[in-house]
This record gives sequence, structure tokens and C-alpha cells, in this order.
Amino acid sequence: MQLALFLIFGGLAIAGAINLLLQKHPINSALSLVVVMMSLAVLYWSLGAEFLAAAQVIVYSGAIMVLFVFVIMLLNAGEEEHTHGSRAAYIAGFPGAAAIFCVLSFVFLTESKHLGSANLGGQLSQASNNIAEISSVLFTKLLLPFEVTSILILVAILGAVVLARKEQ
Amino acid sequence: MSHLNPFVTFLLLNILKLAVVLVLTLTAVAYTVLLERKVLGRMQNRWGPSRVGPFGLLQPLADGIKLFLKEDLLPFASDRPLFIVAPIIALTCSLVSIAVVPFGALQTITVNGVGVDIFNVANVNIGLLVVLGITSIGVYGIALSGWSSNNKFALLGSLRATSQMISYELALGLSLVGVVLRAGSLNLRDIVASQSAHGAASWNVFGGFQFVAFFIYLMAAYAETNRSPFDLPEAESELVAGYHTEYSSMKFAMFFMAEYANMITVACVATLLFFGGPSSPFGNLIPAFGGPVIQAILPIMWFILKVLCFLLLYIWVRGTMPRFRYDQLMAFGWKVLLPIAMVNILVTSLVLALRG
Amino acid sequence: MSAQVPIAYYLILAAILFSTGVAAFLIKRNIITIFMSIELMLNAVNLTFVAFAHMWHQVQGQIFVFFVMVVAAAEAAVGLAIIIAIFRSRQTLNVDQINLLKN
Amino acid sequence: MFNTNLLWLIPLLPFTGFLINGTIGRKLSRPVVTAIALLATAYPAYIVATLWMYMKSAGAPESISIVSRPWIAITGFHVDFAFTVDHLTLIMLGVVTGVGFLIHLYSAGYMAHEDGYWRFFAYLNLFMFFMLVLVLSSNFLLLFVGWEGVGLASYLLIGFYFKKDSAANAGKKAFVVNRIGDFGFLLAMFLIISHFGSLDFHHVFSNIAANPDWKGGTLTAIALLLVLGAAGKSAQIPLYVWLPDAMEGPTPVSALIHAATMVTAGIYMVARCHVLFDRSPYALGVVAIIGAATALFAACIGMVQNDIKRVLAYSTVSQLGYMFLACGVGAYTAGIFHLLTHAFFKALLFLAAGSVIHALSGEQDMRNMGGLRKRIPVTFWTMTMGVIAIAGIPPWAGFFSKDEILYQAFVSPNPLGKLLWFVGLVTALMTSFYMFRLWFKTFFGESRFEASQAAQAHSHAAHTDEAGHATHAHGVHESPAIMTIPLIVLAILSIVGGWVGVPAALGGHNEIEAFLEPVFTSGTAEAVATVANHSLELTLAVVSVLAAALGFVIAFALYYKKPGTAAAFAKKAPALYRLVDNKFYVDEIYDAVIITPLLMFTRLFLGGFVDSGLVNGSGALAGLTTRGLSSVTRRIQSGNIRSYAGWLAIGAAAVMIVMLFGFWQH
Repeated sequence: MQLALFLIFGGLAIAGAINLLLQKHPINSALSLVVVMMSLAVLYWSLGAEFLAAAQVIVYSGAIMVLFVFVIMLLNAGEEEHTHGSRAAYIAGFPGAAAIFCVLSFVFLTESKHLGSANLGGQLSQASNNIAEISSVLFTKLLLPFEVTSILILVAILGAVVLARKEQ
Repeated sequence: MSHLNPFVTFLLLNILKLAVVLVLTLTAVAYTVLLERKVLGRMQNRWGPSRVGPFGLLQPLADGIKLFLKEDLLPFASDRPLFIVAPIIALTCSLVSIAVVPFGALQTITVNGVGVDIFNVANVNIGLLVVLGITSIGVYGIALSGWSSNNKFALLGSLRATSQMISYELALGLSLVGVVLRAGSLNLRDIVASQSAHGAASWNVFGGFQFVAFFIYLMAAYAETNRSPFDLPEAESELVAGYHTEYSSMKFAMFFMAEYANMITVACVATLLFFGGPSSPFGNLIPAFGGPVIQAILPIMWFILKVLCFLLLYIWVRGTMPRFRYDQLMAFGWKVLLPIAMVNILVTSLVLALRG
Repeated sequence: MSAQVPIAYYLILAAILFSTGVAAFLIKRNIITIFMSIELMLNAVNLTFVAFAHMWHQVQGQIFVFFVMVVAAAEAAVGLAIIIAIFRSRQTLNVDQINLLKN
Repeated sequence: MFNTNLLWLIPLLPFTGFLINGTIGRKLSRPVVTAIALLATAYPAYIVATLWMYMKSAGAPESISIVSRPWIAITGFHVDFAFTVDHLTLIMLGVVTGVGFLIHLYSAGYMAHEDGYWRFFAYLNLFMFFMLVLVLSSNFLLLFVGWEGVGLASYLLIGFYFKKDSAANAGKKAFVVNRIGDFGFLLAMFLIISHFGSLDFHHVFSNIAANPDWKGGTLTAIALLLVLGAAGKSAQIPLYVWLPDAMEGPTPVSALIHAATMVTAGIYMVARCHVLFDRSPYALGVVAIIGAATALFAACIGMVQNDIKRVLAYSTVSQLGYMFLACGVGAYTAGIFHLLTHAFFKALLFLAAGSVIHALSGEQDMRNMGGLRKRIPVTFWTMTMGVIAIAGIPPWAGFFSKDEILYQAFVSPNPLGKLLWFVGLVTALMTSFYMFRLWFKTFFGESRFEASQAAQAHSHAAHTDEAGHATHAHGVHESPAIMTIPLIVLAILSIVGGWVGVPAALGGHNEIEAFLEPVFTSGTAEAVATVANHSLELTLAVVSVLAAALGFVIAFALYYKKPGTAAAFAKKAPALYRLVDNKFYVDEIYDAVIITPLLMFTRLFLGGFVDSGLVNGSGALAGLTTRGLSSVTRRIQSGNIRSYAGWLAIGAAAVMIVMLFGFWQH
């Protein structure tokens, strides 16, 4: 079942990512990205990270991507138009990305023997208190980073308000 | 059945459960619509639907047939795939969240060596987060419908809906933190269990002193479901019909059903979180009576009764409250509900910490 | 019933997603899409974190993902606000036409 | 019992006053500013008084110390914020807080019509703070802090009328000349650190005391460098030139800083380090010679000055020379005694001069004064007390201290002792002369003020006054009570101040010597070893009184009987007169010998070659190189986001490849 989940949702994620790349209209790209994120949420859940799965859905799909869609709708962004230089990007982009992929997979595959047979799965309904574990670490050992990020969020909100406000 | 292996049994039982719940929910949705029309009619001193069947009880059926048979219009300038997907997303999301709601006390039956919880589709230990997550996904249906219609009223409606739902989601989520703090769990069953000790006296809204959180939840829930008095995305006097202006036939029906299904979900969650869910309001005051079947059915009755009260409250509010202005709505969400919700969290956690 | 998945699979999946993100970043012209491809890359990295966290039974990897999400949220808020500001002044979202830095 | 923590309050209160007045003083009304400044000096004075009582009481320790916390702590070396009070410090504290308070009081009247009133008092309080730190400090470094701080405050106060070029320049001059002395002081401190490993007075001096065979050598070097510092601060040859110019500051500043307190810091420092100096007869000799030379030299110049404040300034330099002389012959007690009495009468003289200037609406030139005796009687009588005191006529204060110095010089084992005594005697004569000259010119004869006023108004000549005083030019008038009260107090002190040091020869007990004995025990041992010779001391006293009287007689003859004689006398020896009148051309010599060559070197070599050639050249070269390189590399900066992204990806890929193949370690 672990494998089935991985194959289904991994495939869905890849499809979404590729669709993001191929779609001309940003809203379609955004929706494909939502698909990727939802699939990843399922994968997280299958890896025993329930809290992250929920956070992925709520924060990424439910807030960040909604914001993207909202902005696309607000700006009424149309399809991409071709301009000079975009062909150069195609020429450089695909091989570059392919090269990066090759390097990454090379590393992972050569390293896989060092990673050993550490297999995953089989813990779908593991009744661990994953959230309690995360929160106890977050609010004791990592309290300062947590508070700092909350400040960061606050600053980001203020910054966004200032930036997006119409000039009087 | 013994020739089935456990996995297939598990799968089949779950599909059965799903089907039952789906049918029940859709029926409930249909009759909630009828209930609204009848009650609203009485509030406005008229009868409401009364011609089809006894007391108009077959009216939902007639509505369904009508919508099925109507011509399915596809506006020329619309973004076709999204136009079709949008209502599906909306309805799916509103129906999915029912899955984590426990309707009754834990009752496990064992078939072929596989135990199944019959009153709950999926007992997830992050049930509350699942509800929140699915609610937040539900925004896409409305946002995309407005955008894909390529109609400015629809777009405005969906923009309003999107920002409204994002804004109130915060207050909604924060209002639930107090409850979670008290229960110490995100599992809906645990939350129910935490308030079933002394009946109504231990409900979160009374004994748990979470009435402030409940108030916030109520306001945010009305906004989340685009219900009066926060029904601005579909304000007919301003935006024709808002995001579903261009929709007709079955697609319109889907939005319609999504709205009422959402209402039911929200009512269920409110019942679970603040009113003890399926537990009896009398706690142990009334001694157990009847056989095990009655003992199993009774909590469901309580649950349905409580949810029904909520639905009536919804309809009552719709019958009495005027609509907000949009800036009032936003200001209310950000400047009133959010701070109150934070103060509530603070006070609750302080009290809990002091009590140890 | 529960076939197990080697960790390398997850890593390869992450590599695919990441490379797709890189490609999208390089090829796409719409600034919002470019921004989304960054999010895609972040997600790919998050996947590796979660996979390793599961593998070593350590919660720290998940905490990392949590922080990445928080930062991504902040980044999205500010970034989109900037995009709105850019659109207001330049009336375009095409990055090839947003080249004020050049002059 | 004395609460030692109060010691912190002594400097901190003026500092608080400075902070308040310096930050929000502009907004405050003048009475409030005055109240803050006066309180900030009055309370420390009160603390010092109680401290004095305590220290004089039986069974009190010889010194009390208070240490806060390490200030600088390096392995093997540390400096603390630490204060020590012994009898020497106590006298200095008394002078600084007492005279300082009186001058603050006086300033409230004197500066009443000035702009920047708050600024003035903020600076005064700042000065008090640093001076008290200087006096209280128990190590060289903290002393140096106070030393530099008073220099800063002095700079600010001299340049108080910063809109006037001469004032600003005088401030700068004082600052720069003092830097030369500070250089010596710093070097001395470095030597002390390297030699003793500590800057703590107690540590250093007890170390020296414990090693009786240490003599000369490094100690001489340290002592000489300290003398350089002291010469700068106390305006001795060759660094005295700043002090006369410092008279550009307001008169209370001259009284407080350039007569009573700051300039005595050098004397204090030499006295404080007497243990060190005692081990270096050579350095002591230098101190004595510098002192005697300065005393004579400044007195010469003082005789021909026409500016009332400049006369007093040169007189100050001269008297400081006396104190140096005293220290140089090992008579530290006498030096400190003279410091004490001098603080009284010189502050009095300056304040009285200020009162005269105030009365004449800013006039400072004695040639335009005269006949003021009746018109400003309080000022006249108080100033008379000061003049008599400085002239050295018994039983006024100046007599006892000056006589003590002369006696100690005469009996000192220094081979030049008799010569030093003679120089001191001549100086005493000259002092008496020029002080009475000032007295006669200012208060006697017919009034020349109104005539000069009219002439100036007629010719629109520039005022030589202090800014602001010209604005309320009106008739000659006595100063208000707030100014005359300090005058009267100081006048009384100028009379009785010397009685604490009546020598045994005159039937006194020389209490101050007994008081200071714990401090100078080891130091004065050699000097006092000569048997006290009462008859010799009496003879010398008579001689010095005669010298003072002679000075009075000459002045009386030249400036009262026949006021024209002096001018005629000057005409007979024009070259000499011009030489003295132009202060022996010292400023000009410094200008020609030091400043001009230095400027030339700076302009031609440093400015022309180093700055324009090397520095600018290398800058231009760097610029050209950068421009050349950037013309190539800027093509990368296309302004296109996607090209940046591409570079980023290439960089990341490169890093990855390097990590893979370059440092593949398994």
C-alpha cells in the first residue's frame, strides 16, 4: 500500500510539475502546483508526518496557492507572450534542468548503497503522537527560532501591506 | 465472505460505509434546503413549498429533476475545463469533510477479522486539521468558478469570496485552538470524550468557558459558508448571483448542494467541538436504558438533534439579519474576531497552565 | 500488503520535481509562474526532509519543513505584494520586459 | 563614619548636571539651569566638607579608597575604576569644589545676559566632573581620563564664543599644545606599564618604596615624560603659550580653569608622583629650573601687558612656576600650600577683574580704565585683598606660601638652590610691581573710560569686549550681589587662607605641613632633613617682604605719582620694551621654528607626494582597474531575471559537481 500510494501520488506530483511547466496560462500552472502539493501532502502522511501533511494542505494549498490564484485573478494575467530571448531560455533551460536532474539522481543512486536498505513504509496508521513530538521540540529546544519566524511573518505581513497599498 | 483477504474486506467495508454516508448526506442536504424554505416561509408569514407531496416533502425530488433536465449552458468565452471542474471541487470538498465526523459513540463491528468503526468513516488523529484543510481547499471551487466564467460579476463575486474565506479562516482556526488546548488532542473523538463527563455542564461552550470561541466560530463559519449575513459573494442585489451567475443545470445544483453540505459540516463540527457531539446533554443523570441497539442509536439521535438546532439557527439568522457591507465584513474579521480569538487563546492557555 | 519503498525513490521523486522547478524557473516568462516554480523547488526539498526524517525516526526534519513553510508563506506574501506593485507600474508580468536593472 | 559610596557621588553629580543641562538645557528656563548647575556643584562641596571633617577626626585612616569594577582587564594587567582620598586629594577636592562652587555662583550673575547660558553651565559641570575624576583617581589611567576631560572642557569653554575667530583659535591652540604634553604623559604611562605592570598609584609607589636602590634610569625617563605632561597642563616653559590666549574664554572660566583648578593639575600630578621624582634628582632639577624660569619669564611679560586679564594670565603662569619650583626643590607641601592660597587669591583676582569688565560693559584694556575706586567699591576692596595677597605682604595668604617656597629653595640641597631663591625673589618683586600697576591703573587716577567709549562709538571701532557685553553698554555700575558675594568670600579666604601654614619661625604651627605629612613623609624626608633654621627663615621672610614693598613703591611712583613716567621709560629702551611687550616673540619663534617647517613638510611631502601621488594614484589605479574589469563582467548583469536564474543554476550545478568529483572521499 505504501508503494501504491507512492506510485499514484508520486506520479500525480510529477504530472502536476510537468503540467506546470507546459501550461501557458498562469492559473493552470497554479492549479497544477496545487495538485503537486496535495500529492506531496499524501506522501507526507504516508511517511508518518501527519501534522506536516495537514500543514501542507492548509498552508501551502489553502493559503499560499490561494493567494497566487487570487493575485492572478486580480491582475487578470493573460497567457505568456513570446518575446526575444525566450528561445535562448528554452535552449539553456531544458538541458540545464536535465543536467541538474542527472547530477542529483547520480548522487542519490550512487549514495543509495550507503543509505542501505533503510526502507520506508508500513506505518500508515501509526498512532504516534507526531504532533505532540513536534510541538514539544518546537516550543522547548527551538523556541527562539520559532519566535523569530513569527516575527518574520509579522514583518512580512506589514511589508506586504505597505507594498501592495495604492499610492495616495 | 471468508474467501476475501483482510485488505479487500477492509476496502469493501469502507466503500460501503462511504456510500451510506454519501447517500445520507445528500439526502440531508436536500431536506435542509426544504427545511430552509419552509421555515423561512413561516418566518415571512407564508407557507413555503407545500404542493409536492405531503407538506411538500417531495419538493427536493422535484427540484432535482428540474435541474437535471435543464439545458447545460456553457458560456462561449469561458475557460471550459476550469468551468467544469470548479463546481466539482466545491461539492467534493464540502462532502469530504463529513468523512472525519464521528456520528456516534465508538462502535466497532468485526467482519472477517477486520474491525470497522461503523459511526465514523475515518477516525483520523488529526481530524480537526483535516476539516480545516478541506475547508481551505474549498475556496478553489468558488475562486475558479468566478474566474472561468469570464464575467465581471462572477469574478467580483469570487474575489470577494476568496478574500472573505481566507480572512475568516484565520479566526476560525484560532477559535478552535482553545478547544484543542482543553482536549489536548486533534482527534474529534477525543475532543468529544473530553466534554462528555457531566453532560451539558462539561460541554466546551458552557463548562469549558469557550463561549467566546464559540461566538467567533459561529461568525467565521457563517462567513466561510457564504451565508447570510455574510453572503456578499452571492449578493443578488449587487452582483446578480455572484460567482455562479453563469452556471445552470447540474453545475448550479452542485454549488447549491455544496453550500448546504458545508452548512451541515460546519454544524457538525460546532456540535462536536462545543456541544459534546453525540454525547447526551444529561450525562449520567439518566441511567442507561434499553438494549445495546438503543444505546448505540441514542447518541446519533442526540447528534442529529444538535445539528438540526444549528441548521435552524442558520435559517433564523438568514430570516432576520441584514447583509453586511464588504468593508464592514473585512474590518469585523480582522479587527474584531481575530484579536478576540487571540485573547481567548491566551486566557485559555493561562487558565490551563495555572490549573496545571 | 504494505510493500516498502526504498528511500532512493523518494529522493529521485524530489530530484524530478526540483529539476522541473529549475526548468520552469528558466523557461517561464510570467513572473508569477516563476515564483510558483520556486515554491515547487521548495516542496521538492521538503519531500527529502520528510523522507529522511522518517528514515532516521527524527522529528527535526519535519521541524525544518515546518520552518520552510513559514518562510514560504512570508515570502509569498511579500513576493506577491511586490508583483502587484510591479504590475501597477509596468503593466506587465513578463520578466523579459521587467529589466529596469539593466539601465 | 563616612559612607565611602558617597565618593562616587562627588564626580557623578556634576556629570548629571552636565547631562541634564547639556541635553534639555536649551528648553529649560535660566533659573532652572542655574539651580541644576549650582546643586550639582554644591552637594559635592558639602560631601567634601563632611569628608574633611571625617578625615581630620581622630582615628580616621590616612586614605580611603573605593574600587568599583575592573575597567580594563587583560591577563596580568588590569585597571579599575577606583578612587582614593588622602590628605593631598582632600585639599584638591576642597579647592575644586569650594572655589568651583563660588565661581558657579559668580557665573550665574556674570553670564546672565549671554546666549548659550545652558551651554556654559553644562560645560562648567562637565569640567567639574573631569576635574574631580582627575583628583580622585587612584591610578594613572583614570587620572589621564580626567586630564583629557578637563582639556576637552577647557577647549569648549575657551571657545565658548565660538563665533569669534580669536576664541575658536585660542581653544584650538590650548588643545593642540596640551596634546604635546599628553604625548609625554602617555609615553610615561607606557613606560610605567612596562616597568611596573600596573598603573595603580599604590602599586607603583609601594613598589618603588620597596626597592630603595632604584634610582635614575627608567625612573628619570618616566619622571621627565611626566614633567612634559605637567608642563603642558600647568602652562610651563615651553608649553605655556596657550594659557594667555585662553583668556578669550569668559572670565569665570579663566578664574576656575586657568587659575584655580585645571592648571594646577600638573602640580598635583608631580606632587602625587613625588615618590617617583624623589628618586630622580635630575628630573627634580629640571622641574625646579623650569619652574623658576617660567616664573621669571612670565613675570617679565606680565609687567608690560595692558589687557587686565592677560596680566593676570601671565601672573598665573608665573605663580605656577613658583609651584613647580617648590616641587622641584622637593618642597611638595609648600607647592601644594601655594596652590591652595593661589587658588583663593587668583580666583578672586580674576573674578574681580571680571567684575570690573562687567562694570565697564566689556572693556578689558587697562589704558581705558582708571578711577574706578569709588564707583565699584566692593570690587575695589576685594581686589585689593587679592593684590596684597599675591604681592606677598603679611599676613595675607600669599606671603606664607611664597615665603615657604623661597625658604625651601634657599635651603635645598640643590646646587642651584641659591640661584633659584634669587630668581624667586626677583619674581616676587616683579609680581608685586605688576599687580600694583594693575591696581593703580584700574582704580586710581582719572577715569578714562567714558572718553574711550565715546571715541570708539565715534570711529565705529571694533570692540575688544566679550560678545554680548557691548549690547547693554551703560554707565559704570557695581556688580549684583550674586557676583560680589563670591568675591567677598574669596577675599576673606585670601586673607586667612595662609594662616594654616604659618611657619614655626613666625610662631605658627604650619598646620598644613602636618596635615600633608602622611602623604609626603617619604618625599620630604631629604628636603626637611636640613635643620630648621628659624633665624635664616626670618631673614629671608624680611627680604621677600622688602622686595614686595619695593615693587609697590615702584608701581606707586610710576603709575600713581607720575603716570607718564612708565611710557617715557619705555621710550628710552624701545627695543627691550618691544621685546617684552611682544612676549619675547615666543609665539613667533614657535611659528618659525616648528609650525612653518612642519606645515611645509606636510604640504610638500605629505600633501604633494604621499597624498596626491601615492594615495590618489592608487585610488585612481584601483578605479581604472575596476572599470576595466567591470566593462567585461557587467555583461553578466543583463537585468534579466531569467539570466540571473540561469547563472544561479550553473553556479549550483558547479558546486555540486565540485563536491562530487573534487572532494569525493569515501
